[in-house]
Amino acid sequence: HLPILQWEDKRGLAFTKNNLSYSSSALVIPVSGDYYVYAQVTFRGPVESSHRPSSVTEIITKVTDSYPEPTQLLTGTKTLSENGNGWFQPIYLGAVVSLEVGDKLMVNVSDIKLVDYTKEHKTFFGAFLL
Amino acid sequence: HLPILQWEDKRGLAFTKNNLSYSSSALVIPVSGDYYVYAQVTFRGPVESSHRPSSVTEIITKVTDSYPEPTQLLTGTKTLSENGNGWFQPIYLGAVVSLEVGDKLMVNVSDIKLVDYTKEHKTFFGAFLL
Amino acid sequence: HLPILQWEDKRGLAFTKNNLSYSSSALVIPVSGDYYVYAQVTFRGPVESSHRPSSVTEIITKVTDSYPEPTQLLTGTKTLSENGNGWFQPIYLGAVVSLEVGDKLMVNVSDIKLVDYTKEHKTFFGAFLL
Amino acid sequence: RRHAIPSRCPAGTNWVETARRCCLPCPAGTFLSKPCTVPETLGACSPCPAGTFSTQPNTFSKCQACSECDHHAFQSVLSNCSATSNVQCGCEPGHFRVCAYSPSFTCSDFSCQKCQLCTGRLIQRPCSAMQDTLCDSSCKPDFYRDGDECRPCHKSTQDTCGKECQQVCGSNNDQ
Amino acid sequence: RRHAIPSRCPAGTNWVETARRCCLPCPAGTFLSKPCTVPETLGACSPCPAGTFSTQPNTFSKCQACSECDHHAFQSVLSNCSATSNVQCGCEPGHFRVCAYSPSFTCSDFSCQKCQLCTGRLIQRPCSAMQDTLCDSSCKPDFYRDGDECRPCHKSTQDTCGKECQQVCGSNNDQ
Repeated sequence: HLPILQWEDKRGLAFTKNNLSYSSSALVIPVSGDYYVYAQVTFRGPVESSHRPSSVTEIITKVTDSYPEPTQLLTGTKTLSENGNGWFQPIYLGAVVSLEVGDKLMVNVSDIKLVDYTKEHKTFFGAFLL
Repeated sequence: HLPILQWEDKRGLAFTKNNLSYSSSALVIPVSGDYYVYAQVTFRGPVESSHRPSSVTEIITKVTDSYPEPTQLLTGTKTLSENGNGWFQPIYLGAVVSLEVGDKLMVNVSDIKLVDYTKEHKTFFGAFLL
Repeated sequence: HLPILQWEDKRGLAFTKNNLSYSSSALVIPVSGDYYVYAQVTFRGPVESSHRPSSVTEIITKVTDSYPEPTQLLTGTKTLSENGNGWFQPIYLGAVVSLEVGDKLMVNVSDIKLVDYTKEHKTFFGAFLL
Repeated sequence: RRHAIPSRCPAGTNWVETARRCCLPCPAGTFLSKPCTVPETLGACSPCPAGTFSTQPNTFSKCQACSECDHHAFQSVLSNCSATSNVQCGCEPGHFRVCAYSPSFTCSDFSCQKCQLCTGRLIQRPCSAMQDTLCDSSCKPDFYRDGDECRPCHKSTQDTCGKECQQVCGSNNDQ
Repeated sequence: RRHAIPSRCPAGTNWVETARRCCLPCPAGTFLSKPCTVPETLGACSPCPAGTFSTQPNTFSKCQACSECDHHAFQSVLSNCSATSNVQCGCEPGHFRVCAYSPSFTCSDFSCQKCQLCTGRLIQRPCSAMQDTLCDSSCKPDFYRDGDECRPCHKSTQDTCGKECQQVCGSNNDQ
């Protein structure tokens, strides 16, 4: 599967509460219900080693006890038309999904080296119960 | 008016509840109040017959008994700078709007042939009462 | 600091309620808690006087009594690959942030002349308490 | 309100929140329409409705929605969606697959691009599902090089026939 | 529930909502871990944990998270994050800063671009942190102009040495 992003869950603007916990790259759902799930990833390039990417993709996936394979919940994918010199590009995703207690939410990206991880206000991930 | 998208409201990740119903391409508001309304459309091209589009547009509109004309609530519009070969591009929109019982919400697009309708996690539409 | 946008808070689709008020370009938080804060700015160009911009940026910032400097909460920044002729481009941002009573939320942009302020459904800003 | 995280179910069973007990999974092609009433037994499994599928044993409350092939973008159906498998898409004849992600990942997301025509050249390797045609670098007999194009001799006229063209086509005119 | 907007605190003190009173701010490098119990006094100030900072006196309930330098995109650390200051990033040798916003704003957001090499030209102004190398418009001695490149004479052969080349390198060959 595509690489999974890891997240800071305590320092600065990050926080978890109401038993929504973060462990090994995933938000863990404490109570079944409908959640608004969202994430933004800022991609930027070019970076030394990576080949010239033609597109960037961000996918919010769900891993659940009830099914052995991850399910893609939300996908944002965009071709790059920048020519060579520096480029950067955010992709925001958000929607309501029905989740069960114990479900895990993760963010996958097409190429982890293209993710701008330097500032907490550029790349972020969260969910709240309706 | 611009073409209106049709939506799946039962199968897979799709669902409706709390009397928010879907009928003939529209979400129907069951109770007056403030709703967070959102939609993402993934556009992609080129497609055989369509001319070379210079831009893509997604509009969430409201049809209400109190006014004969649809009202544009949210608009996302972007020029295309991709040169000829395959391109794809999501547009996400979301905001709080005040709605009346019976109001209908729809999603219009600039060119329906450019919409990637193939995967439920790439193009989606929803609303929830605050 | 980057220029701050001013907003309409009464006419058309705009409204404020539950004591969330708007004054001198800022939303003022009436009660401490977690808010989903969002904003979309549609940028467009070229405009006469401005130099050829290579990118556009939108930042939601917070000014708080507890700290003399604004804090960047959410940032959307994108390079422009359009070549010269007319271009337009929305940036949407949204996330949950913990706010204190009296905190002020504002939207900064890289170049105010590039903002399409002509239609309320193209450029908007809001927040709601969870 | 501390919530008891469901203790691990014995191997081969899944925790079903609505019934708050572990049930045996339903077979692929079905979903759990009614949870088991006795722990670690099978609940009621109903077949996936048309347009949905499940490829694995599961305790899903509903099956997954079938994807669709992108007919507007030259995709074709290799196999239809069934209760146990999603639709499989390929490219229409004369097109090849360009994977969205680097080759190391499955090519489930792809676009179909037109195979290039080797006008005036020999075909080294024909277009295939996953690869574009590979054209020979040199021109076919009776074709002369013009930039990176190969043009037929018979279409060349006196004044358009430059150095390259004379070299290739010239001798033909004399015969 | 109408909420009284906190009346302005006396100068030099901040309104602390949790204690509903005005407290003295904690010094930079710390945050307010426990509000003051008596109005306009100092509460408990704790040092910013590793990976966080505060540059100003404040009544923050937690410090700000340190940013990171973008090593993948040729940034280097000028000074590490400390309790009182965020990390300061610069560009690796051989790269210069391109500010994200027009120069009138601080260049906190920037990318690092490779300095251009003045192959075959004299350097008018070397590459610096904030500016690309400025190359001389004319070619160095023993280099001849070829389009907007400068090529070394010694590498030119009889048939590649066009007019420009002969003018510059020609005389050398005779000596």
